[in-house]
Amino acid sequence: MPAGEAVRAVRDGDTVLVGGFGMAGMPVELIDALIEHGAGDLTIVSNNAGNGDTGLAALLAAGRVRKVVCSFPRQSDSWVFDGLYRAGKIELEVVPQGNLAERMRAAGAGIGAFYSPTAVGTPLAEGKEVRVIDGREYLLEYPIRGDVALIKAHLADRMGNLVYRKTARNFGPVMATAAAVTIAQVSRVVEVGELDPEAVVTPAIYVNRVVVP
Amino acid sequence: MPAGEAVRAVRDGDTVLVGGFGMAGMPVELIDALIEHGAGDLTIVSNNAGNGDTGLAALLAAGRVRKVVCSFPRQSDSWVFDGLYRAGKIELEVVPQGNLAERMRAAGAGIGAFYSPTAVGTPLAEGKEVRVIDGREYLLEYPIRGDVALIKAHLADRMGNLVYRKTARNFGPVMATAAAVTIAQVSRVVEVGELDPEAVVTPAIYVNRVVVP
Amino acid sequence: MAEVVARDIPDGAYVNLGIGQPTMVASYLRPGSGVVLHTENGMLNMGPLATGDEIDPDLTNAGKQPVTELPGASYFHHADSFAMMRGGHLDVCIMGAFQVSATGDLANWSTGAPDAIPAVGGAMDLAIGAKQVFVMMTLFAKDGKPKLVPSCTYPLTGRACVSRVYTDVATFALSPDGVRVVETFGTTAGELAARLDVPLS
Amino acid sequence: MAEVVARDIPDGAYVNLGIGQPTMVASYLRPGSGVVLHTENGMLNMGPLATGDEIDPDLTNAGKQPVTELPGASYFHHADSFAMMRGGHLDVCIMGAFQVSATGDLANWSTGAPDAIPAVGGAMDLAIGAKQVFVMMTLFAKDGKPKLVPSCTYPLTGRACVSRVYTDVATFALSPDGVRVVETFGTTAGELAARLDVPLS
Repeated sequence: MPAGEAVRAVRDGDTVLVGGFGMAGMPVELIDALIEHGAGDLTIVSNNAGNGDTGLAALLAAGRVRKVVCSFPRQSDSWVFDGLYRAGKIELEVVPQGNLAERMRAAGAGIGAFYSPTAVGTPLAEGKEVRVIDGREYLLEYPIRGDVALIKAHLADRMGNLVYRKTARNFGPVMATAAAVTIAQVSRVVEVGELDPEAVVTPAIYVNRVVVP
Repeated sequence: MPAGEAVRAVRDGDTVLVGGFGMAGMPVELIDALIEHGAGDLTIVSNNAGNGDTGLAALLAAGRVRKVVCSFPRQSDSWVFDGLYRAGKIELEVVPQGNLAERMRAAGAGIGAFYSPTAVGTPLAEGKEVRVIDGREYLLEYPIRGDVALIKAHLADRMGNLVYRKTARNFGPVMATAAAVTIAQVSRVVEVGELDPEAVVTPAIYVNRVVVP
Repeated sequence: MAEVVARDIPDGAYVNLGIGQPTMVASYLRPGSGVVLHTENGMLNMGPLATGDEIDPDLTNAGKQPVTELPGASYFHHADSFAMMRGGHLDVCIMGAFQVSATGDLANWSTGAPDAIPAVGGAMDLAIGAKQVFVMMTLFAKDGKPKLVPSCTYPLTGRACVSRVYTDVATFALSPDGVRVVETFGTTAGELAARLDVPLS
Repeated sequence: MAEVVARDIPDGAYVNLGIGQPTMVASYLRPGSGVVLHTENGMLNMGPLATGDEIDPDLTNAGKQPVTELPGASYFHHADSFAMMRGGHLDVCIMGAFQVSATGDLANWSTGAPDAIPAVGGAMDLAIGAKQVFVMMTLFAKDGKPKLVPSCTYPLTGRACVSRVYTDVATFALSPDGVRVVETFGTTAGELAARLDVPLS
């Protein structure tokens, strides 16, 4: 499916989960198509908040993003985000990376909420419910659901089963479970039966659209 | 490592997680070694409560088990468990299969507790904390930790990385994360580098001892 | 009954077939329908029961019967399998039942007999997880009592979760609006209404 | 400092090296030590930084630098990687710090400056997850103020989590019993005690 057609699933006001850790696993062509598509007022959930002037940074620069939920927005080349944030033009929710991953997993797994060991006693615990379990403090964390997930994998078969490459796997498999519609950008589509069933990382049930840029 | 030496990790009073769904993934040789070893007063966490007269059923028959935590004890050939239960000689905690898996995952993942959608409004909700989240009811579930996990995998490399075979994978990877000591019975040990890093299911960090029966 | 159920499964659906009678639905799926079968013990795209040389003790269904693998299959561990179920990713699951209430409550894991050994397996997870829960059962128990009831007397498996009930004499659609007779086999809606305590439309 | 830290890592340990200075510890690990490096972005048995043809954009460390893969490596997704960290499976993690308190509180993610853009990454997960947290830092800030303090003035990353502090002038062991000077470099415990607000033993 062409990228432009695939990203039509994104509507104004949607929460979009965007894979990648730095550039590894970042679905750049899908983001470019999303910019072209024009949907706005988006909440973007991703580990970072864009680098340089392309990809996520270009989406931000185009004024399409209302809020960013991420673990690490501030980087040496995150000038687009930095400028919007300092100008008060974008909201930010900073989430510890492990909570970010686990909250999306919870969304995909039907968990209503969970008690997390991370951030207890820190400023990021503010406003969160604390509970002592077996003598240790935990914070209550809620699921993060996406309307759409944009991820990058290595190969897909024609059913939509996915395998990834090395550390580009990162958030892709978790985001695929947490969104109503998952769009995967892959290097190549292979025939059904070519992927080893023992090595499939994201089963096809989680994948709605596959794009080969 | 010989099975007899490996299972010396089990002590009287321990909670032992035992892999398998029916016979698929059941670490029969490790259970035999555990019977030989003699540790008693055990709590066994497994999907079933033994079939026929071998494996788990033999461990139960030997009087080594104080309590069974499982989803489905009652089967056509579960006469050993049935007899002990009716005679009041063994405790039983029935846990829905999804909660059993997720509670062990929580133990391995450092989650203090989680709100589960399963068993709401049923007799198995008795005594559990209920919470309404986004208009839906959930039950609070706590982790199940093991002192030792006995699991069966297909291949291990010399570091302890594991791959499984087909549906014999079942509870093995989850139990490996949830126990202080994980002992894996495998068909064969291969050299480091022979397993595909993309296809390793249980990383070596979760595996303490490997036994080739 | 299995044939009627199979007709209602959309092409390309992800489906879990419960132990027993529901497994027979697989035989009636149209070739090329693209329906993918899930088994709770960690597999998608499960094939038919294995016979002869195909039998592999490492490859079974939820009923622990040997099965086969279709091209495009995938394996995953139990926590991932139940996350898939509980997270609402399966389109349909099909289960047997002792009783179903007019509001879709399901009772299929325990008769509540005081001396019974409790055993639930994955039934409660399936009941609350699939987008649609289809039940297959006889409409009347051996003693003649209806199994589609105003309110379950057996212990519940899940609340307000069943959307369709397939029986030997009729198919019912359950919704917040009540119980609708979809189709009857050798009887009439009027005759059914006379024998059930449940308002039908 | 990296060499001193490396000496304290047990053979066969699973270790996460934080961004920056801690990554240098890798160079001082004894060949054959069997130490396995974890990177939060989903890998065990990470190798040294990649150079030349080895560089692969799909294979990076937590600092997004290209790295290599050692035999026996494994890849996993982010939820699994942080489950490994938060579940207490890593033996040691090594991080930098702005401040460490005598009771092991760690402050390393924010200076608390009002105009700073907050960014935490995986620091809070590592702080509470590893069996032992080692900190590498200079003992004194550029303005001469000690960074080992009675109580952190910077926002916390984690509470009571640090067990060792490696600095340019001394190594400290932290425990419920207090702070112990393990080793000094070009100074004495007496001189350190005079410059720190923390009781030393």
